[in-house]
Amino acid sequence: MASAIQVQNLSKTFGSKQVLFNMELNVPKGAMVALIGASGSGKSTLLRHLSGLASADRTNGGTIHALGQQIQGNGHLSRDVRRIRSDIGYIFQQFNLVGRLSVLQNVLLGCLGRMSRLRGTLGLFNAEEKERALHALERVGLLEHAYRRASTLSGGQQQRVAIARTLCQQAEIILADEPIASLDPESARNVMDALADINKKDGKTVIVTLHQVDYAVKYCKHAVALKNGKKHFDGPISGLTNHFLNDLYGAELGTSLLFSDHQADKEERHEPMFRQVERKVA
Amino acid sequence: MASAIQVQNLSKTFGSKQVLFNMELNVPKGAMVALIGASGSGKSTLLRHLSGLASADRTNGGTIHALGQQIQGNGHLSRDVRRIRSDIGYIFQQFNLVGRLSVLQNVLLGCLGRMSRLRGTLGLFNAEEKERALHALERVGLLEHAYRRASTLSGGQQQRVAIARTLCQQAEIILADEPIASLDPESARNVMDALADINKKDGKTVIVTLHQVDYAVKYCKHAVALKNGKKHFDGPISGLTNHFLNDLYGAELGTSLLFSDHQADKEERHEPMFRQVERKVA
Amino acid sequence: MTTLTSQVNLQKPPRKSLLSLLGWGLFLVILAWSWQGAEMNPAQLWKDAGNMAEFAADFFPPDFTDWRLYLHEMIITIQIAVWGTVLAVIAGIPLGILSSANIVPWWINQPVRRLMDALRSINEMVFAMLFVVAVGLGPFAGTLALFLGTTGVLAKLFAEAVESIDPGPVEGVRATGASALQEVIFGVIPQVMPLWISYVLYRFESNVRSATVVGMVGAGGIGVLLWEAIRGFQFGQSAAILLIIIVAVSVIDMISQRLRRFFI
Amino acid sequence: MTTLTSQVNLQKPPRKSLLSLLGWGLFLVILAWSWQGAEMNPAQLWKDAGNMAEFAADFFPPDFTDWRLYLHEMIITIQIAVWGTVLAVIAGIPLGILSSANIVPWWINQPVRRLMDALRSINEMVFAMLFVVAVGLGPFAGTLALFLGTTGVLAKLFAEAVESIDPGPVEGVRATGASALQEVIFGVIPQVMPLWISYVLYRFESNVRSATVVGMVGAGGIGVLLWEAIRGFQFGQSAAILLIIIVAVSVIDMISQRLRRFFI
Amino acid sequence: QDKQEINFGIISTESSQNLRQLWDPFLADMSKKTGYEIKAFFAPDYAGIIQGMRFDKVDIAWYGNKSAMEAVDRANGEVIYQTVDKDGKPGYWSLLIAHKDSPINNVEDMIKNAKNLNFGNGDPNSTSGFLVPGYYVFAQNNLDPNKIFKRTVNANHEINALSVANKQVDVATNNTESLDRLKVSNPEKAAQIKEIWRSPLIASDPIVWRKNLPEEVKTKVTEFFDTYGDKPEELAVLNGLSWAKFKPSSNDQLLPIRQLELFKQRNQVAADGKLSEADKQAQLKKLDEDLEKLAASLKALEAKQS
Ligand SMILES: Nc1ncnc2c1ncn2[C@@H]1O[C@H](COP(=O)(O)OP(=O)(O)OP(=O)(O)O)[C@@H](O)[C@H]1O
Ligand SMILES: Nc1ncnc2c1ncn2[C@@H]1O[C@H](COP(=O)(O)OP(=O)(O)OP(=O)(O)O)[C@@H](O)[C@H]1O
Ligand SMILES: [Mg+2]
Ligand SMILES: [Mg+2]
Repeated sequence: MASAIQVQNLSKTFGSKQVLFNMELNVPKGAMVALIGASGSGKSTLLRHLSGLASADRTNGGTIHALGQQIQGNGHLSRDVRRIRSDIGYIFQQFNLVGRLSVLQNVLLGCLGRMSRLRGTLGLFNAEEKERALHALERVGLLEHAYRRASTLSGGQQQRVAIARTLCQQAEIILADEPIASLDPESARNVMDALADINKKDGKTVIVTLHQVDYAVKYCKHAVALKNGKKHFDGPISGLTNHFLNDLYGAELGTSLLFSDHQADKEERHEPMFRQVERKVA
Repeated sequence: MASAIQVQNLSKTFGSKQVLFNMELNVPKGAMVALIGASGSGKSTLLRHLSGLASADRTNGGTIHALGQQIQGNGHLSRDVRRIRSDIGYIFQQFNLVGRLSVLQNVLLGCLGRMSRLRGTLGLFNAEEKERALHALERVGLLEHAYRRASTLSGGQQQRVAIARTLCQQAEIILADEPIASLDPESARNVMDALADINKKDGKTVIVTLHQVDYAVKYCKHAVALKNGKKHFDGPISGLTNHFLNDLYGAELGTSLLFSDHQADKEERHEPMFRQVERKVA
Repeated sequence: MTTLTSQVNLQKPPRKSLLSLLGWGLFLVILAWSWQGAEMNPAQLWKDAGNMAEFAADFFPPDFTDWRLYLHEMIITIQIAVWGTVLAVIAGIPLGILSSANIVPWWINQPVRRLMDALRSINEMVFAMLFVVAVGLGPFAGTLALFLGTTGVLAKLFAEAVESIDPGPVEGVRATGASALQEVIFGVIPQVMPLWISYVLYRFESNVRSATVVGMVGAGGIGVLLWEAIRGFQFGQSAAILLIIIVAVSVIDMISQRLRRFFI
Repeated sequence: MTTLTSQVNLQKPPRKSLLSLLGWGLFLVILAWSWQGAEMNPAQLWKDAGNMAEFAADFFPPDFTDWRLYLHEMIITIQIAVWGTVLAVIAGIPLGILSSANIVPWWINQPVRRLMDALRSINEMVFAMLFVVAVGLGPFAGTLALFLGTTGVLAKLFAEAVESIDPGPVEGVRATGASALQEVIFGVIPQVMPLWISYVLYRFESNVRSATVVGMVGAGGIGVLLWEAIRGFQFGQSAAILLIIIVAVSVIDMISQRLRRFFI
Repeated sequence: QDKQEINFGIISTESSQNLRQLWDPFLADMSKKTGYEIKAFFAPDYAGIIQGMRFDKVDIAWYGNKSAMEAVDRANGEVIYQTVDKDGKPGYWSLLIAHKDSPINNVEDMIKNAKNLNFGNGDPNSTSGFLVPGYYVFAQNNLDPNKIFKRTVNANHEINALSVANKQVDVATNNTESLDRLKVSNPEKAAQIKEIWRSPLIASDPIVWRKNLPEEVKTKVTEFFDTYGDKPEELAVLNGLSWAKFKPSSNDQLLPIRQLELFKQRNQVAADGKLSEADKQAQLKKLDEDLEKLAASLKALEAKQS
């Protein structure tokens, strides 16, 4: 199966501190992958590299391809990285909304990559794009706030605007950095349902970092776990046993980190419908 | 039992939009209360009022008392609100760290309310306060980052710095606005354990908003639920049935919003060790 | 409380604190050295403070006999300042963005910054004469001279506002595949808007209040009137002119506050 | 794609857009009105552009014969500007904070702002004469005059930086029970530091590059030399002096960039 | 092409200010009588006006002596008329002033006590504040004001006058016109000041046109200046500017100023330590020749006038 994301030998150092070590990753098109790991393990940093928002080390920094096109190699971004980015939706952990613009304008920004340069630069969004943005807002339940300033929204509302922006972008790949961190259970379920939906129906590739492993188990068939900047696990979700999680997050053994522990410990009961994604050959 | 927080008839309007309606709340000293509700239901707004960071409507805005002292009445903050605040620790949803200060300095700010004006103003923290701050950092697992700039930390790390600041403050009441939203399960468990610990051992009052109801069920004996700015529920945690939650968050009936659903639906199985907190008489 | 259980290296990086110590030391040396050059002698200030009061008393009462003239010249100054500032804003926005280290690479921002330094450094009198020989004496030459000087200032201030923005929203825009220009328009400009407005109105105000360059090329303006009044020892008139300038500046300042509130 | 299922009111609040339309209209009217006053006539500029080239050619080659004198006067100007600016910073920080609408109530910030408006509006010449009668002619009077004018500018710029901060960290500090002053020191100052530094260095730079007031009270300075060279039609010397000023300003600008990077 | 308008540059000079209220009726009359539209430009400084004249952007200007010299040398100007004081004064004088309680009463006193005195010199571009006293008081006595005094500072007339009145400096340069203004506006301060030296006469301000004005314009302008002030209402306008009828003049009016300038240059060259001896002698020789030539023409002029 064709690769959506292909990472080879990615290393990243901030100052004197290396936070990613020779990372290898291969995400096939149409997969929905949960990226898990303790706080500070490098999840956000990895995602930022995937979309070319951060560049890897200059020496032995590795290469990243998305949809067959090179995003960066050895710390140098490709020339057409901006074009490729329009096919990669990104939901930021800190939302990264433009606080002084209205909610609708923020969502419309998602269209920028797919419209003519001039029209985008002048902010002349057409009726179809506006409709698309309003639909995205409706999908996250914020239609009524369309004309409010983004900075006056509650935390969860801002996160949903960020999600709507990505929906509006209609990208092939969606990178979601803790998209449900600030959401109530029902909104979280809605968002995860939406992600699962576009993954299943539209065949888009989704990589989502999640702290709530329960959601990973419920929505993703595949998981990648990071620990201290190294890939610790890359396989079917059923591999996330309680024992494994305790090891991953550094908890004492015997602690239950899953609320749905009746599932995780009985991975043998998982149906084979969890598609086995081939693991990357380094 | 003496009240830690007493809210009478609190109303708040932003512009033309009322977001809190005649709220009544009574939290006894030493309680650990989960504040739940859908995104935008007014949880953060309520907490901000409790610590006098926002003031209620000028007419019929209601009064708020903390530890027997008035914080605000009819939209006017009390004269000595600053003194009372030093007894109310606050963990913000957006962390609200001072990005350009070091992690340790951020935590030390927690001491400001308890030291002499002059010393605090000049930033002359003594050895004991530094020790206290370092302990707080150790407790949240960030000791090694003490001298980094707060703005370079990962999302979860920042949230833990905010928690350490509150620990350092040694307040009587702790208001925590989604303290575990950006944390991995093990960190989340650590933080909730820490909150439960100071609640149980030191007898501090804790009000914590949580989107992950599972944590509420696991750690709190009492829950308050908001819906559209009105108090929807105020009672023992065992009241949070799946049916109730679906109603609260507006999900379709039959959806399971709890991963630990085997617990919530069988509230009759809860041990009576859940201390029944008397419900507020309006 | 127990002692710390983890044994991590908690030494504050010594390089930075040493550097800042050095910096402060250098600063103190410069202060002391300048004390000589500036012939500082604060004692004197108290000794003859009576003179100051006496001199200041000369300004009262303000003499408003010629207020019509003052107002007329004030209005001319404002008109010239309007165009000088508007042109400077139009040129200053792109130049400011091109001088921002966080938006463009150094081999663009450094040359542009040096060019702006030159625009600020070159005395307005020189610009004024430059334009006089082309367009003749009068307000237009003054406007053009103001324009160049103000461009240098605004580009610098604009750039430094851009350099202190929150990079988050810009990344948010970037991630949608936007072009570099679009990043600036949707990610940068909304963030710096309140500051930019305050800079523009600050420069407008300072063009209004002094605009000596405008006077030098014979365009009139309130600055020349004030100058003449002071030279003629007409302190009552000077006070009247100053009051008119103060009112104009206060009005601009209040508009500035309003406008920024609109954008904050 | 289906049509929207929810029927919510999606009208953009008309008040704001109408207001901004009105604002733009007013702005255009002002522009047109000022076009008259400023006697704008861009065609002229092209017609006699040759004159400009001829005039500019007089400045070449720069004449550095007296560079020792220029350097000496440059240093004196810098020394005077150092103290004028340092004093203004010391006064400007509290005054700036007291002029910030988001920190103090209006009945404090409005009077303080008006006072600062007055400091900016009153011509430096007036301040210079005021101090001359107290401390005599010389650099000290110039320093004090610079100090007052610069205070007015810095207080305003400082205040507007404070008004555009992120309120979050301030609330973070407030919630610990800190006093109002502590909120400012730990919540506000760290956020505005880079901007403040750029303002201080900008004003220092502008004091260095003009400092005409310093010349008026007999303290010399590079501004006076330049002025005399221009008035004496010594354009080669003017060019040399201008180059020295440009270098000084560029150095200050580069220091400014470094310093701010240290704090950003 | 036909000239429709005349650009008239007006600067503040040593002896007068450009108070435009007073100029307006004069300019209106000038427009009426010449038939041209008069565009007046009031500027506090001459540099812009002279550059404007050089590139034909200014047609006629009222200058001080020093600035007129620059206009003649650099901007193709020509002195055509001279203003005349309404009280019949032929010009104005440069002064040295001291506080009235000061023991210094004349130049000898001043020179004797120079070591203990603070001296307020004028703006180096000022004729009456710098050039004239520099020549008659210092250069002719072979003294350097920057060396003999305890301390020497440069400021404009206004600040110098106030400083003397407040005893901030002991002696300062000034001129009669500036002191008269002070007497009107602030008699108490003026009463604190006494005159200790007065210079030879400085000629009153010249009116300069650019030589390449069309003949037709020149004729009309000459006619205007020749006749203006004949009628009583015209004289009243001139009186408002403190003037009587204009008097014809020529570039020769500037000869004394040229002499001072050259002398100043000669002193500078003589004092210049950086010049090689040979260079210095050559330059001095040239300057001396120029000075001689000037002296000769001045003699000739005086002979013609007497
Ligand atoms: N700009 C930076 N400078 C220095 N260190 C950084 C920077 N950005 C991230 N780091 C460090 O890199 C490590 C990985 O950070 P990252 O944000 O990827 O973690 P994360 O897995 O997303 O954590 P979280 O779950 O808390 O969001 C952390 O130790 C963090 O402190
Ligand atoms: N400054 C403000 N101006 C206008 N509306 C506001 C402002 N702050 C909050 N609101 C509105 O008030 C309502 C309650 O907000 P609040 O932040 O209390 O929600 P919340 O329950 O904390 O939500 P979340 O779980 O998403 O954080 C929301 O609809 C929000 O949009
Ligand atoms: Mg992260
Ligand atoms: Mg909230």
